[in-house]
Amino acid sequence: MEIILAIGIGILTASGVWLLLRPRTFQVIIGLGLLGYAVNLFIFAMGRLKAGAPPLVHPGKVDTSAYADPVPQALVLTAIVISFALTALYLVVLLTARGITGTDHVDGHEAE
Amino acid sequence: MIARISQRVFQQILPHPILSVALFMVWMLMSSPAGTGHATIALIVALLVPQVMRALEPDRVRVRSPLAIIRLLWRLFLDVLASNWNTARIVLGYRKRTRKAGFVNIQLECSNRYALACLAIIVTSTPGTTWVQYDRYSRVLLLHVLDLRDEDDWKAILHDRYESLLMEIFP
Amino acid sequence: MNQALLLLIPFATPFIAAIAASFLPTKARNAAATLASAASLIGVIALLCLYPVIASGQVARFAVEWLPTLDIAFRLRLDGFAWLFALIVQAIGALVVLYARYYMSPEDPVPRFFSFLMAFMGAMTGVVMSGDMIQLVLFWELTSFFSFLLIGYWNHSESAQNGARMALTVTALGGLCLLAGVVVLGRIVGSFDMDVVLASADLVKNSPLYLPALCLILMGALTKSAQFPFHFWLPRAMAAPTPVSAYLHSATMVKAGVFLLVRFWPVLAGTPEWGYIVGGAGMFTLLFGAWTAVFQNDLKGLLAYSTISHLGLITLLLGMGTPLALVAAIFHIVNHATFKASLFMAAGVIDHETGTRDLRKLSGLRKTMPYTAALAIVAAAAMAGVPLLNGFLSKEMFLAEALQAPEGRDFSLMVPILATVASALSVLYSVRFIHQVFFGPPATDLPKSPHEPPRWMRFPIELLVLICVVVGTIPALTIAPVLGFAVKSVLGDATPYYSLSIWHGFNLPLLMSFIALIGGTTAYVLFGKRINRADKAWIVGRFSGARAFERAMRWLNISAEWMVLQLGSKKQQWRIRVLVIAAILAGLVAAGFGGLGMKEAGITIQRPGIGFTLIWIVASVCALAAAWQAKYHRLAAVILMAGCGVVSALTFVWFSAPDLAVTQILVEIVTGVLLLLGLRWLPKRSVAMAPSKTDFASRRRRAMDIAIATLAGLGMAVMAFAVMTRPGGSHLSSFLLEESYPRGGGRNVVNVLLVDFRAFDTLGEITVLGIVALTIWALLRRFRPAEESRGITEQRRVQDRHDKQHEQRQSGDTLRETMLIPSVVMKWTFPFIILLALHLFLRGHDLPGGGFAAGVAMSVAFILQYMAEGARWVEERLRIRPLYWIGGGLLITTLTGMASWLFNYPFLTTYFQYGSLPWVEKVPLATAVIFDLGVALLVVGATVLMLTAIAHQSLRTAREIEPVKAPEEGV
Amino acid sequence: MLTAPAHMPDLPMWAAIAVTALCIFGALLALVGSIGLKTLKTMYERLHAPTMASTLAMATIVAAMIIYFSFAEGRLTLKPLLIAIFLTVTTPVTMTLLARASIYRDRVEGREGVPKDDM
Amino acid sequence: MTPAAIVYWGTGFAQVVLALSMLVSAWRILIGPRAQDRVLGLDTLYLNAMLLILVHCIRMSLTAYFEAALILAIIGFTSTVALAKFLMRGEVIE
Amino acid sequence: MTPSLLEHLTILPIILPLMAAAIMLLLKEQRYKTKATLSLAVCAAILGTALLLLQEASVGGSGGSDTARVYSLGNWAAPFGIVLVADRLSTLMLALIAVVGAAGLIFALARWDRAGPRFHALYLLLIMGVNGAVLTGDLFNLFVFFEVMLAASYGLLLHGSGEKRVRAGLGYVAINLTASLFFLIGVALVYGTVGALNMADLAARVPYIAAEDRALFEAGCAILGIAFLIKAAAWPLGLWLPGAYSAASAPVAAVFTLLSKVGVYVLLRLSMLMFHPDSGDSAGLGQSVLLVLGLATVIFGGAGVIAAQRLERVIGYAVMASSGTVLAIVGLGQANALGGALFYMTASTLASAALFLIAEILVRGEDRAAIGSDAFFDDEYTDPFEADDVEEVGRVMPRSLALLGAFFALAALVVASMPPLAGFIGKLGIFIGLLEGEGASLPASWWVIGILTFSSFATLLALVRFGIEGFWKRDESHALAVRSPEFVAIGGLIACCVWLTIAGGAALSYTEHTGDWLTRPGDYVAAVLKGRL
Repeated sequence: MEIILAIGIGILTASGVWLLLRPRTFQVIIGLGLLGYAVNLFIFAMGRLKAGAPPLVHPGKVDTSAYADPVPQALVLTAIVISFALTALYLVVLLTARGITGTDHVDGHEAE
Repeated sequence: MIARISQRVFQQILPHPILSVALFMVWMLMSSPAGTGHATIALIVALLVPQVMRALEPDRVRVRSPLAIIRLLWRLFLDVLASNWNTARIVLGYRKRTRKAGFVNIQLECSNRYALACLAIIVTSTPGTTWVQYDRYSRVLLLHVLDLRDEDDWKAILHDRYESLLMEIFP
Repeated sequence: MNQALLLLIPFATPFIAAIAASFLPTKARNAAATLASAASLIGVIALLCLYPVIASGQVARFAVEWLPTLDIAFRLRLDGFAWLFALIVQAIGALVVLYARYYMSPEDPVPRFFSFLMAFMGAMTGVVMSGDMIQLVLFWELTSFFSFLLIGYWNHSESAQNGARMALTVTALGGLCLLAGVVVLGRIVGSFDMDVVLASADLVKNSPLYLPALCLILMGALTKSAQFPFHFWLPRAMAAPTPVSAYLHSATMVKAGVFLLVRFWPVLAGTPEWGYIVGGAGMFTLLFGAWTAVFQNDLKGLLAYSTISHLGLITLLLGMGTPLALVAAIFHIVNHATFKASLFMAAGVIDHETGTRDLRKLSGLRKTMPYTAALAIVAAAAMAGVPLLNGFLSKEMFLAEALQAPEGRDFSLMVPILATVASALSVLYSVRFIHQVFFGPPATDLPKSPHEPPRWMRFPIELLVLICVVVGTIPALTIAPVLGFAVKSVLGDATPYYSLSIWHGFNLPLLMSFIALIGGTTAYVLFGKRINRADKAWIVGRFSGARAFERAMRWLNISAEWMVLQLGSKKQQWRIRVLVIAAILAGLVAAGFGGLGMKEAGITIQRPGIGFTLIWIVASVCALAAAWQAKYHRLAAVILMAGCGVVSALTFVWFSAPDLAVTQILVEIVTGVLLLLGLRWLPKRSVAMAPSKTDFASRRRRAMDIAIATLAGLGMAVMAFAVMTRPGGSHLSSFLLEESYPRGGGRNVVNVLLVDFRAFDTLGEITVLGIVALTIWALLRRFRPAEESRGITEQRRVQDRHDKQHEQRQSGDTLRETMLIPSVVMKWTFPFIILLALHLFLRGHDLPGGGFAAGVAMSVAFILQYMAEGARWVEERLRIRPLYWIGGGLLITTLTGMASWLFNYPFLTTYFQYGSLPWVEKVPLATAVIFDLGVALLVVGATVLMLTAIAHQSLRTAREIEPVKAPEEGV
Repeated sequence: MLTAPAHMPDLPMWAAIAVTALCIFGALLALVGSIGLKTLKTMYERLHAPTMASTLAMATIVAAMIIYFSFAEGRLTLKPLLIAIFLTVTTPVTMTLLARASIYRDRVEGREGVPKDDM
Repeated sequence: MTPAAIVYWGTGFAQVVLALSMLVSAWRILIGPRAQDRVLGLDTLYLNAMLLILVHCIRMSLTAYFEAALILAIIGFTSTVALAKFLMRGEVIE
Repeated sequence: MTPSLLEHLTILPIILPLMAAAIMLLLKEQRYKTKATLSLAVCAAILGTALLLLQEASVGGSGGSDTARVYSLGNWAAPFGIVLVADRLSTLMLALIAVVGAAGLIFALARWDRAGPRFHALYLLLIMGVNGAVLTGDLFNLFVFFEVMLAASYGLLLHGSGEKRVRAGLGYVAINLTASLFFLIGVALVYGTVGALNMADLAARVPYIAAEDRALFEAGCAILGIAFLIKAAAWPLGLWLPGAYSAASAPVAAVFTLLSKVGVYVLLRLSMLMFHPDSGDSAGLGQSVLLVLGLATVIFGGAGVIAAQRLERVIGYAVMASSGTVLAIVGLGQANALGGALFYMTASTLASAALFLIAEILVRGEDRAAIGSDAFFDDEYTDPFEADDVEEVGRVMPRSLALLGAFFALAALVVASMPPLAGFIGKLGIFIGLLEGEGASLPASWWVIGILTFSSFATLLALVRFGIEGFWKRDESHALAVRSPEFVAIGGLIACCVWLTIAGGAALSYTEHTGDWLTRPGDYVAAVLKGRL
C-alpha cells in the first residue's frame, strides 16, 4: 500500500511541478491543484496508513493504536480549505490579468 | 370561512406538505439510528425548511392516486431489470450486427413539469433510452434509443406504460 | 560656569541655531544672519573662556551615556589641538556668516542656508571635540551630509546637484571606510574612548590588524581632505555659494581629514606604511594640485586646486612622521585657513561685483576696487609664502622638514627638490591670480560695472588678512602659545623644540623659498600668456579625476544592472524553477543524498491491494494527462484534475479519514464549478499556435523542466515512503485520542481537534477563506474581461438566434427547454441539501462532518439554484448577503472564543455538557458547536461570494455589451 | 488463508453469501457499464452505459449494504436507501443535460447521424 | 471460511472490479474524443467511486464513510451539471 | 483594564483586528468614517498592548530572569494545544508591527482607503495575520497565520487595481502559493518524524531524534527553511519582492516591509530553537546556507538598489538587503551580533516603510518614465566653472516639500545605515558584535562587514540620486499635495527612528538581551512546556 501511495504522490507532484513551470497561467493553476493533492496526501501519509480505523473513539478507555493518527487529518483538513481558497484567488487574479494584459502568460506579457 | 382560514394557516405552516413528509423521512433515515431526539429535530426541520422553499416559488406539487405511483414504481422496477439485462448484453457484444441505435421523436401529451420530470427520470433510469431534447411548443420529445428495433414500439411503450400513469398522478 | 557646560556650548549652540533658523520665514535675512552669527560668537566666547583650562595643558571632558552595551558614549573632549581647531571653526564661521549676509541675494531663502551652515558648524565642532571614535565618525558623516546640502543649496542648478552628489559620494564612502577602520581600531584597543585609544600606540602598532585599520582610516582622511586620487570632488563642490567654499573648502571640512591624521598621529604615525601612504599621497597631491591650479581660469577653481595642493602639503608633512613636521602641519592648518578663507571671500566679492570669475575676462580691478585689491594681494602673498606673512613661516618649516626627510632612501633628494618646485608653482598661481585680476588695463566686457563691496562684507576679509600679517610678523606673541599647547596635546612629552621666529639666518630653507619666489614669478613672466591660452592644464590636463569617477560610477551602475540581470530574472518561470530546484536541493542535501536510514528504521510494509493499485493508476494517468493537456484543452485538464481529486478522496476513505473524504469531495465539487466559471473568461487558445517555438532552446528548457519535475516527484515519493514505512504514532496523537471524549466532549477526534484542541487553526483558516472571498469580490468589481470573451458566449448567440428565427419561440427558450427537467430536480434538491448540511453540521462532533462540510454543502445548494435559474432569478428571490455571512461567522467564532473569558479561561476554551432534556436523549451541548456554527456561516458566505462574484460578471458584461449586435451570417 | 479481519461481525452464512453476491454482481454490472462507455461507438450510445451503474448496480450494492448492516448492527438499517433515492433522482439531470449539450454541439458543427431538427 | 471472511474477500473482489471500472472510465476521460465524452467519463468515475465507498463500508464494517458516498449521491451531480451547462451555454451561471 | 483581562493580553493583537474586521463586514461600504475610527482604535489598542508587553519583557533583564508569557488557547497545555508565546523577540516584532501598521493606516486614511472596497477589513486582517505569525508557538498554526497574512496581502497588493498591480500580483501569488506548499511539506515531514508541532516541544525533542529518522527530519526542516527564505526574500528565492512591493499602493507597501521580516523572524526563531549548539546532531543545521544566502542577498540587494530605475524598487531592494543582513548574522551564529542585527532590522523596517510612503507622494501625478530613468550619473559633469547661465539665487522650497525632504533624508540615512540615526547604531552593533570574542578571527566576519558596508554605500548612492530627482529637480508645476494624515504617518515613523537613536542605549540593550535570550532556548522551552514532557 505504502509503495503505491508513495508512487502516486510522486506522480502527482511531478505533474504538478511540470505544470507549475509552464508559461500559461491556466497550466499553473492546474499544477497548483495537482500539487495541492500531492501535498495533502503527503501530510496524510505522515500519519502512516491504517485501514478501517477512523479516529472515531468510543467512550471509555481508548486503545490509541487502534486508530489512525488524527493530527495529520486535522492538518490536511485545514490545508484543503486553504488551498481551495487560494486556488480560487489565483483563478480570479489570472482572469483579471488575462483581461487587463491581454495575455495568459505568467509574466503578464508574452515572452520575447 | 373558518375552513378557509385554517386552510391558509395550514398553507402558511406547511406550504409543501409532501416535501415536509419527505424531509421528515429523509432526516430520520439519515440520522438513523434515530430516537425521539432526532424525531424532534426532524419535525422542526420538516416544518422550517419548506419555508425556505417559498422563496424559490416552485410550482405546487399535487399528487393524486397513490396506487398509480406504486404501479408505476413496480413497472419501473421491472423495466430497469429488463433494460439492464438488454444493455449489458449489447455492451458485451451480443447482437452486434443486428443492433441499430438511433433517435426517436415522440409526441407527448402531458405538459405538467413534474410529470415530465418523472418521465425523464424513468426514461433515463432505464438503460437503453436517453432523454435528449424536449420542445415546449410542439411537445415533441427527442429520445435516443440504444436498441432501436421499431420506432412505434418505443412510442407505444412510453405512452402506454408511463405517460398515462403519470398523467394520472399529476393531473 | 562649569567646564562641562562651557564645553557643551560651542557644540550645541550651532545646532540650536540651525533648528531655530529653519523655522524663520524665508525672507528673514537679517534675523537668520543675526541668529547664526550670535550662535558662532557665543561659541567663540565659550571657547575663549576655556582658554585658561586648555592653556594649562588640561583636557576638558564631558560625557553622557549613550550606547552602554557597546561601550559607546557621547563624549566631548577638548584638548589643545581640538581647542585650536574648534576656534578656527567657530571664528571663521562667524566671519563667514557676516560675509554671507551680504553675499547672498535678497531673493535667496537664506534661513535655510544659515540653518545648514550652522548645522554644519555644529557637526564640525562635533568632529573636533569628539572624545569617542564612533562619535567622531558620526559627526564626520554629518559634515559630509550637511556639506552635501550646502553645496546643493542652489538645488535647481545641475552643477550644484552633481557637485553635491559627488562630494557626498566620495566623502561618505570615505566615512564608511573610516567607520570600519575605527571599529577595527576599537577592537584592537578594546575601547572607543579617545583617551584610551590615544594611549595605546604600541598596542596598535604591533597588532596584526594595524594595516587594515590604517588603510581604512586613511581612506576616510584622504577622501575628506581631497587628496589624490580623491581630490576631484573639491573643484566640483565649488558650485556651492562662495561663503560655503570659503568656510567648508578652505577652513573646515577639508581640514577634517588632516585633523583626523593629526588626531591619530600618536597612535598610527611613524611606521613605514604610514610614511609611504600618507607621504606619497601628500607629495603627489601637493604637486598635482599646484600644477593644475596654475592653469585654472576660474578664480574659485584656482583657489580650489590651490587648496588641494596645500592640503597635500599638510598631508606630506604629517606623512613625514617627525614631531617637527607635525608642528609645521598644525601651523599650516591655521595659516591656510586664514589666507584661503580670505581669498575665497575676496574671490566672492569680485564675482559679486563684476559678475564673473573668469581670470581671462578680469583685469585692472585695482582701479575700481583698490581696497579689495590690497587685501587680496596680501592674502595671495601669504599663500605664495612671501616673507612677513604667515604662509611664509609654515612654508619655511615645511621646506626645512623636507630637507630632513629620512636619509638613506633613494629619493631623499627628491623631497626637497619637489617641495621647492611646488612652492614655485604656488607662487606662480598666486602671481597669476593677482596680476590677471588687479593689474593690467581695466576690463571692458564685464557683466557688471565693478565697485567696492559694502563695508561689512569686506570686514571679514580685513580681519583675516590682518591675522595673516600679524601672525606673519609677530608669531611669537600671537600664535606661539596656542600652537604650543596644541602641539603638546598631540605629542605630549615628545614635543620637540621649535622656533617661530621670522629670521633663522641664511639657511637652505630660506634659499629654497627665494628660489621658489623668483622661479614662480619668472615663470609667470615667461609663460603667463601661454598659460592664459591653455584650455587645460598641460600634461595632467587630460587626466580628469571627475571623469574617472564618473566612469567608475557608470561601471558600477552597469555592472549592478548586469548583476541583477544575471543573478535574477524577470521571468516568473525562471523564479519558480529556482524555488523548486532550491527545495529539491535542500531536501537532497539535508537528507544526505538518500541516506534515509530505511534499513535501520525497520520497514513495515502493507501488501499493496489490487483495487488500491488500480485506482492509483487512474489518478496517475489523470495527473499525467492533465499535465499534458492543460495548455490547449483546459476543460479536459479540469476534468482530469477532478479525477485525481476523486482518487485522493478514495484514498482518504481507504485509510480511515472519513472527514477528509467528505471535505475533499465537497471542495472538489466547488472547485470544479469555480474553474468552469473562470473558464468562461479565458478565451480559447488555438492549437494553431502550438508549434510556434520548438527550437532547441525551448526543447532544452522542457527537458530541464521534465527533469526537475521528475526529481521533485521522486523526492516526494521517497520521503513519503520512508516515513510511511517506519513505526508511527506520536505522544500528541495518543493524548488527543485519549482525551478527546472525556475532555473534548466529542467522539470524532478530528472534529474535536478542529473545534477544540486546535480551534485556533480553524479560526485562522476560516479567516483566510473570508479574506480570499473578500479579495475576489473586490478584485472583480473592476473586472475587465479579455477582449475575446466580452459579450455573450458563442453558444448563447447561436441559441438565441435560433430562438429568434422561429416565430413562436422567445429568446432564451432553448435554455428554458434545456433546463426544464434539470431545474425541477435541482430546485427540489435544495431543501434536501439543506437537510444534508444540517445533518453534517449536527453530527460533526461525534461522526464525520462538521461545520466546514456543512457550509460547503449549503453553498452547493445555492450554486445549484444559480445554475438552474440564473443569477438574476435567484437573487430576486433569495436575498443572499454573503458579506454579512462572512462577518457574522467571524464574529460568532470570535465571540464564542471570548466567552470563555467570562469564566476566566483562555480564549477558545470550550465548555460541554451532555444535556439530557426530558424528551430528547443524550445530546452533546458544547460551545464548540456554536464555534462550528460560525465556521459554517462563514464558509457558506465565502463560497457563495466567490462563486457569485465570478458569476455576476456574466450579467455585467452582458449588460454592457448588449447593444452590440452579434454577427448575422453563418453558423 | 481466507480469514476475516477482527473487525468483521458474525452474520449468517446466507446473508454473507447474499451480501457478497450482490456486491460482486453490482460491481460487475458497473464494470460492464464502464466497458460500454469504452466500446460503444457514438456519444449517444455511450450515454446509456453508465446508467446501468447508477441503477441496478447501485441498487444491488445498496441492498447488500442494507442486509449487511442490518445484521451487523442488529436492526433494520435503511440508511443506504437514501443513496438509491437521491442517485435515481439526480442522475437523469446530468444525463439529459449532457445529451442536450452534445446534440447541440453536434448540430452546430454539422455532424452526421444527428437529427437535424432546426439548428 | 467464515461468513465474515466470505464477505471480506467478496467485497475485496468487488472493489477490484469497481476500480477496474474506474480505470475504464478514466480511459474515456483520457481519449475523449470530445468534451462531452470526458464529462460522461467523469460522471461515471464519480459513480464508481461512490459504489467503491459503499463496498468499502461493508468491507470495513464501518458506516463512517457512508456520508462521503451520500454526498456524492446528492450533490455529486453538481459538477457534471456545471460541465454540461458549460458545454451547452458557454457559461455556468447566467 | 481588569486584572483578568491583563492575562489575555497576549491574544488581543490577534483577535482585536479580527473582531473589528468582522464588524466592518457587517457595515455598509460607505461608512468610511466609522471604519476609519474603528481601525484607528484597534491599531491604537494593539500598539498599547504591544507596548505593555514590551515593558513587561524588558523588565526581565538579562540575568536569567527572562521568561516568556505563554497563553494556552482553549486551556490546552503546551504540546497538545496551540500556545501563543510572547517573549522578548515576539514582543519586539509585535511593537514594530503595531507602529508600522498604525502609520500605514493613518497614511491610508488620506485617500488610499477609498481606492478599493473593504480596505480596512483587509488591512486589519493583514495585521492580525502578522501578529499571529510572530506570536504563535506552534508550527502548523504558524502556517495558518502565514496564510492569513498572505491572503490579506494578496488582497491588499491588488487593492486599487490597475495593470501593474495585477501583473505583479500574478507572480506574487504564484510564488507564495508554491512557498506555502513547501511549508506544508516541511511541517508534514517534521511531524512525521518527530511527532510534534509545538516549537518548544520540537526543540526539546530534536536532540533525541533517532539517528535513522534524522535525515528525514532535516530534509523537512530544510524544505521548511526554503519556504521561509522565500518569504524572507533571500536571493535567489526572493526575486519577487521588489516587483511586488513596488507595485503595491504605498500604505500597503509600508506594511509589506513587515512581511519579509516575519520570514526572517521565523528563521531566526526556529534555527535558534531547534539547531542551537546543544541540540545534538542537528546543531547548526543550515547555518552556513543562511550565511551564504544572506550575504548573497545583501549583495544582490545592493546591486539592485543601484540598478533600479524607480524609487519604490530601490526601497524594495533595500528591504531585501536588510533581510539578507539579518539572515547572514543568524547564519554566522555570532550571538553577540544578534542584538545589533535585531536593532538594525527594527530601524530599517521603520525607515523603509517611511520611504515607501514618501515615494508614493513624490511620484504622485507624475510621469513615471521621467523619474529616475537616466543612468546613474547620466552624462558628463557640467563643470561648475563653465556653467555661466546658472542664476545664483536659491529657490524657495515649499514647506511641505522641505519637510518631506527632511523626512526623506532622515529615512534614507537610516536605510543606508549612515550616521547618526538608528540604522547606523544597528550596523555598528553588528560590527562590534562580530569582532568580539573569536569573531575577529573568522574570515566570514570580515566578509560580512565588507559587504554590509558596500550595501550601505550602494543604498546611500541610490537614495541620494532619487532624493535629488525628487526634491531638487522638482519644478514648480509639480507641487506636492500632501495631506496632514500623510505627514503624521511619515513623521511618526521618522520620529520612531529618531527616538531609537536617542534612546539607542535602552533599545540596543533590549535587543542585545533579546539576542542573549535567543541563545538560551532551554529557557524558552521550559517556559512553554512548564517542565512537562
